[in-house]
Amino acid sequence: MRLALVALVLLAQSKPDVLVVRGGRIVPISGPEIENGMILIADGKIQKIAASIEIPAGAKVLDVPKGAWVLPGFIDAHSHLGSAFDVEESTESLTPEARAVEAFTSRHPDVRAALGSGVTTVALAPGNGNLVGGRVGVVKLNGQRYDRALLRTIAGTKASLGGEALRPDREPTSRTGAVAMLRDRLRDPKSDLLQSPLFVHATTPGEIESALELQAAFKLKMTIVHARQAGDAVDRLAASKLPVAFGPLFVSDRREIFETPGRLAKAGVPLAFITDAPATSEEHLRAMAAFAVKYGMDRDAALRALTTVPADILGLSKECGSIAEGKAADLVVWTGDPLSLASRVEVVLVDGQVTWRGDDK
Amino acid sequence: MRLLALVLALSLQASEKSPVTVLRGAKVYTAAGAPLEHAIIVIENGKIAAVGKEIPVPPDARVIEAAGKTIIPGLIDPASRLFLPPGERSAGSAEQTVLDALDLYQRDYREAVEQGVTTVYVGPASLGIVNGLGAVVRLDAAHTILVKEAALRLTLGASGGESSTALERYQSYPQLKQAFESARQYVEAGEKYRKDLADVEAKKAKKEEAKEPTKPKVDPRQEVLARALDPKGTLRVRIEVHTADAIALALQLAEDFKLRVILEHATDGGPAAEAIAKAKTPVVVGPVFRYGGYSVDYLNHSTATAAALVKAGVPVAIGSFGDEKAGQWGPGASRFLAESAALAASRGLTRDQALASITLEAAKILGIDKTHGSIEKGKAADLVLLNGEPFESGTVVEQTFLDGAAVYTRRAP
Amino acid sequence: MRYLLALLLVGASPDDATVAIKGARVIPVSGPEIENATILVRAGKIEAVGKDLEIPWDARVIDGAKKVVVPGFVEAHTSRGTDRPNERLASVPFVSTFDSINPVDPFYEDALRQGITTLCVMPGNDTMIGGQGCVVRPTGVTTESMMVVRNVAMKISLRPRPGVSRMAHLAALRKELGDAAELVKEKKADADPRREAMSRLLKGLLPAHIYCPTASDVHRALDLAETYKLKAKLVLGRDGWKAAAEIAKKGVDVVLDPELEYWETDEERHDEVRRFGGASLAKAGVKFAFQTDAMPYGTGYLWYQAATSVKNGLSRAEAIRAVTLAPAEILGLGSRIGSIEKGKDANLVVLTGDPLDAQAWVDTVLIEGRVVYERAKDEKLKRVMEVKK
Amino acid sequence: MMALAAALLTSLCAQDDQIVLTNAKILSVSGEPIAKGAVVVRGGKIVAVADNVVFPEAKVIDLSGKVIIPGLIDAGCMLGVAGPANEDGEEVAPQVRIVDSLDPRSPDLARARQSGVTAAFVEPGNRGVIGGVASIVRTSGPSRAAMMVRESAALKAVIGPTPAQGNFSPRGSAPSFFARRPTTRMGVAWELRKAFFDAGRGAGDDPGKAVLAQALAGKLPVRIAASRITDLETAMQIADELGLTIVFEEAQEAYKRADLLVKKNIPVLLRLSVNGTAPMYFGEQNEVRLDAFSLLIKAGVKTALLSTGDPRSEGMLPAVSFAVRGGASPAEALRAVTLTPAEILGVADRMGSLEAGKDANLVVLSGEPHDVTTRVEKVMIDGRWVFGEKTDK
Repeated sequence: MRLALVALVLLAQSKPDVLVVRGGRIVPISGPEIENGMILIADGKIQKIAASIEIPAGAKVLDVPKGAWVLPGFIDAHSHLGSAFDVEESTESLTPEARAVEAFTSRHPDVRAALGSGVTTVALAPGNGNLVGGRVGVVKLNGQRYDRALLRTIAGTKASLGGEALRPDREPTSRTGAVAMLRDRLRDPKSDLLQSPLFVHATTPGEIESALELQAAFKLKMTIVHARQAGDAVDRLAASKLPVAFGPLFVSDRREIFETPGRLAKAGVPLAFITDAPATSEEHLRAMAAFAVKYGMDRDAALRALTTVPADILGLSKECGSIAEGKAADLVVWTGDPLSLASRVEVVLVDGQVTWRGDDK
Repeated sequence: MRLLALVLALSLQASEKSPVTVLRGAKVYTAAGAPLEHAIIVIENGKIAAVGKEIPVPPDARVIEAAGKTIIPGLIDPASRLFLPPGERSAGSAEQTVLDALDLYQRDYREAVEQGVTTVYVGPASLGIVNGLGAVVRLDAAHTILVKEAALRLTLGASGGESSTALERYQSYPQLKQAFESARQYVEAGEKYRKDLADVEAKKAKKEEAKEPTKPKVDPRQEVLARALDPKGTLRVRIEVHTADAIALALQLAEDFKLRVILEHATDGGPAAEAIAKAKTPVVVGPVFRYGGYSVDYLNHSTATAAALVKAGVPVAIGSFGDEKAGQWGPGASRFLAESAALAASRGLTRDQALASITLEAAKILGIDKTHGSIEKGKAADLVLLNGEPFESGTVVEQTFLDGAAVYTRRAP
Repeated sequence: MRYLLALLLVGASPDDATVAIKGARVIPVSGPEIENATILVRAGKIEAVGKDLEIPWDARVIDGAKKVVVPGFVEAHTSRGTDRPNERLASVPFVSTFDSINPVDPFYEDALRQGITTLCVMPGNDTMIGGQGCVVRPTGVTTESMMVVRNVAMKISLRPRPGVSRMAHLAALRKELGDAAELVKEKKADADPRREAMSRLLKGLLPAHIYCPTASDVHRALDLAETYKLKAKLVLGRDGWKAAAEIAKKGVDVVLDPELEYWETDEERHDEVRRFGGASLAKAGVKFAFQTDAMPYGTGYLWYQAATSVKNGLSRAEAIRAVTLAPAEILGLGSRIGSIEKGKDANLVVLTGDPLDAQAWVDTVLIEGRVVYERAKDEKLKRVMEVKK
Repeated sequence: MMALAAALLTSLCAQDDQIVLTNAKILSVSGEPIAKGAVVVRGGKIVAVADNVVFPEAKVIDLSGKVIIPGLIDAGCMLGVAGPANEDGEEVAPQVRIVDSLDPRSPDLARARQSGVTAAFVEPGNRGVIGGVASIVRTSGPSRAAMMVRESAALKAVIGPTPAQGNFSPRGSAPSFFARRPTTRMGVAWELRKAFFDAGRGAGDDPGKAVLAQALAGKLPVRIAASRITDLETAMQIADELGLTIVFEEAQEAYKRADLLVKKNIPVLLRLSVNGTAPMYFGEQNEVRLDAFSLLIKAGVKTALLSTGDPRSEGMLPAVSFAVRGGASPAEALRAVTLTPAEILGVADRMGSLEAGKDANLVVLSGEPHDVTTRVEKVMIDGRWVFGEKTDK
């Protein structure tokens, strides 16, 4: 099985069972940084991280250039990558059974570009045009065929309280109607909306209010998606303890929106950045973190917002999101601080495999 | 930090009275040569009177201590949307000027100044092939117009963030050609009239019979096109191009009429780099941050385009362009000019090239490099004082100077 | 409708009659208020204003006790009371609202009911060069009989039509003015009736009323006026007052937007702010007038505009001036109307109370010495309102 | 009164959150005007309204020359509703709650607040026969919950032509979503009757029917928008049949049957908007009278005034001025934007007048409320300044 895959891996190379990444500044996110550390990888998983590790016999060594940084692969918690906008089944306003992963094309050029930007895991979501759009899934950008890139078919369900879900020619036509419909649906204890976490599109303070009210009324496991205008709802969100999948940030946005992620994080809201690709590109994921830092967000919080928080939101915290023993060896070697936009990706490892290199075109 | 701000504020107050200001001790990226460590910049009457390491400080000068800081030239956005109200788009024409569209009461420019931008080029965002005249605007309180007619803007392909078809592009080219052809005839008619008039005058002087020539009608549109055609003129022609075929057509048009052409966007510039370099045509690259959609024109968008062009020897400036593809047409993109250059640097530009692309190279493309764009003696004192190395996370603008006056001072956090 | 207007006029005294308004509080605008004063009107003109005037034996006496007399209000800019006010062609300098004013439009009747005695009816704001406007009285059964000044000014609008950008609009406007200027220079304009108006405009014989929808259009209007030597008055949009300094520098008169008070979102403070521009203009020393529109509580409420501006800090005198003498002067009629002074047209409004008080109603209106409105005889008002004495 | 203030003096001085507003003219609405008095606020409540007394150690705000009135109550509006105020999916939508569309940070709310409106009855629009449930909110608060005064305040219904407008299939086209019922005035009345009839036969677990059943049980008032007298009469008949408690709004022709309204004890909410020259040239329009308010008041109908809803009319104070212009007394007009709407909404126990024990919702004016030149200078909601003074955010 594994042998068969080799042909699919773009980079033709021998596949050692054991790999050691040596040197560089290791930023595990979940633990303290290690200058010039080493990471032992076997069977695609991280076995050990330390300042110095004895290199096992037969192990391959990946030497990281001086000054380079090693971080876990970034995770985009809400994207339509490689789906060409084809993620809205608009005949009805409630289509919970539609699966976003089924619109994914693993050979899409944007997937390569995402790897080159240090993104290794992406949540694929249905669009905002339906009140309930369907299931959110997760793919690993391992350069493999769709079915083998699939990490989760159902990581949650997408609902939308945004204006896009309101249409003049079908129910609901207003947010009052939208909330009434959702409430009606949730009242049934066997409701399909209660089977998996809800990802609720809510951008404006009013939409966020409605999401929080629904959550409180039905005790939902919920993530607020977008929350771009959450600046006025910081305290409410913090009190709710719900995570926020924030973004995207557009360069022409008002200053207040750039300041919002920092304010949310400071208030203790678990925050992950999202690209909503193709609304922006996966290359934009760390740019958003860089912008947020520029507008007051704590550096560490910004890095967590690209790694551990999205992993938590997607239910992947045991599998990826940080450089920790037992987790997938999704590692990205950067030429420097990834939050400095002039830094670039040197090497990307996904499940311990070199999946992308800096000289890649 | 608080103390520093206070010192800066005090020194600033005094400097209003004092004609000479000195910035002492910073690392200076002049954009015109190697960086100078512990340098001194002398500012007099809004201009840089001297810059270097061993420069005497004039006795009555107001000295701003900047040791440990970095100074770069004021940033120049060669493709900004500042002051342009949303929806300002309709069929253009050569004589239309963006100055008629600017909303000088918009406040967004303040944020650009806070990020070190001191000068912007704003072009018309019209629908159609001939858009009109762009201008260079200073980000001082008066919004001084530095160059009233900086360039005539044309479009070969997508205009205003829309998508174009190959057919449209191939139709645009002969239309543009015809426009310049008719302008050429207009110029010739004018020359003929002046010659005929001189002949008539001469005949009249000799008391001979002479028929007055008919004066050709003044056409403001043709006048502008004629200025673009004038070999001795200064009016440049900026052409929006994305696809490789459009780039080829633009270069052909430049060749046909010997225009002073600058390409905008050049989204497919990577593969076309050699041809552009051969034609010695400068390019304003951008937007570096990509937004939305799969329009044909932006399909091959790449952060590496700037590097590919520079590598081929093309003069490159990076513009913010506003995030047209996000459908937001916001003026705020100029704020992130430095970030745009930084991201381009992550894909092949050196940091020096990245800095030049938003300072001196931009000035050259706008035709203002004799007075702006680098930290050199005699140029306008447009300076940005940073707390660290440019393009690094954590580096912030502490002060922006425009014509020697601090137009922004960062408040202590 | 015609019938009704005729009825209203039945009570009117002949032109040469003598009228005396006795014992009223008079707000002359041109001078201090006078308590318990008498106004003598003869042959349509104000003959005297004072405290102890002898009332001629033949005068019709209007008891002004507990009443207030103000000059007839002047509406400096309106496009109502006409057939469609905007021509579809972008440039129609040759048309005139004279041909579009509808004398029986209820608008005029309402205006009169609110004490407006003079209106400048201009083409609308949607046409680039919209044509010429006229100054009228809100009485008369024919346009001719309403006329005070025919073709008083040219309307130019800087508001681009939908789908047209500002730069395209201004380029077209400049071309239009430039071409006309060329013709004037070559003396080809005057003989052509279609060009005659443009010729007068460019020779400075016909003022230009330039509509500036935003503050940023003000400098463009001022530039145009300078380039083409136009005698310009500006009709401002809501935020036009932001350009008060520029306007003051050029010494140009302005008419404010009907929406005097409006809300703006302050992006920096992230809050809503109530804006009022009259004070900035007054401070800058600009001469300004108010105009009205169909407001939620009624139409033709120039008094309400004045009261609104007092609410926002303008002085009482400035506010009343902005609905009387200032618009009269802006229309070039400052020597004839706008104040209660000897020799001026007897356009007088007798109010039951202070002009800025919502409880005050217009009791009697005189235009050029004739009583043209009496509340006690206003049958329409009686149908919707119990009229108290 | 003096004694009361003196007694309070000692106990109040020590309080930190106590605010004393002195030297102002006080129009409490519930009592006689006080020419120069003080309002004492503590813990979000009014603790005293008194003749002017000196509070030596308390935090005092001197309001000499100013007038204090109770916070204004807009008893029929869509303030803060972001997006559509009508759910067009169904013509009868009792399960819908307008608060779900309420945006606490809406600019409308900020504007209303600054204009002196401290509480609002927020309702669905007029396109549905039954539009949904309306709520009473304060105009300030970080969240809907914090703004809420009463979530289920009334059921919104419409009698008249508006719900029927646009309900037809364009000729030749296939029946579509827009081809919903009703299409006529009589159809509107029929839909309304039918909805209540169905709900009366048992609500089951249908949340919409449960709301209708509440109204049938007299536990939830029905707010009926109806302008013409024929519609008002229809509505009164249906209300009698079904035993509904009703309140009228938009009732421009209510003055024609003031007698009936008095007899049935039905309150009226009136918008004074006259739509330009309309009242005098009605033709097909409603017969609006400029003195409609004054006529209703004189006949004894409980009548409150609404704002015009037009952003140009600057809130509710102009309604007071124009009611006075239409013949009402200043006191009657002021009551119609404060205590009367509070009574109609059933919240007079906590707002609507300046009385000890009520919520500290008040407005400081530069002059008399009916004077057009009067400015709103400060606004307090629940003891917190929301405009004019340093606001507590």
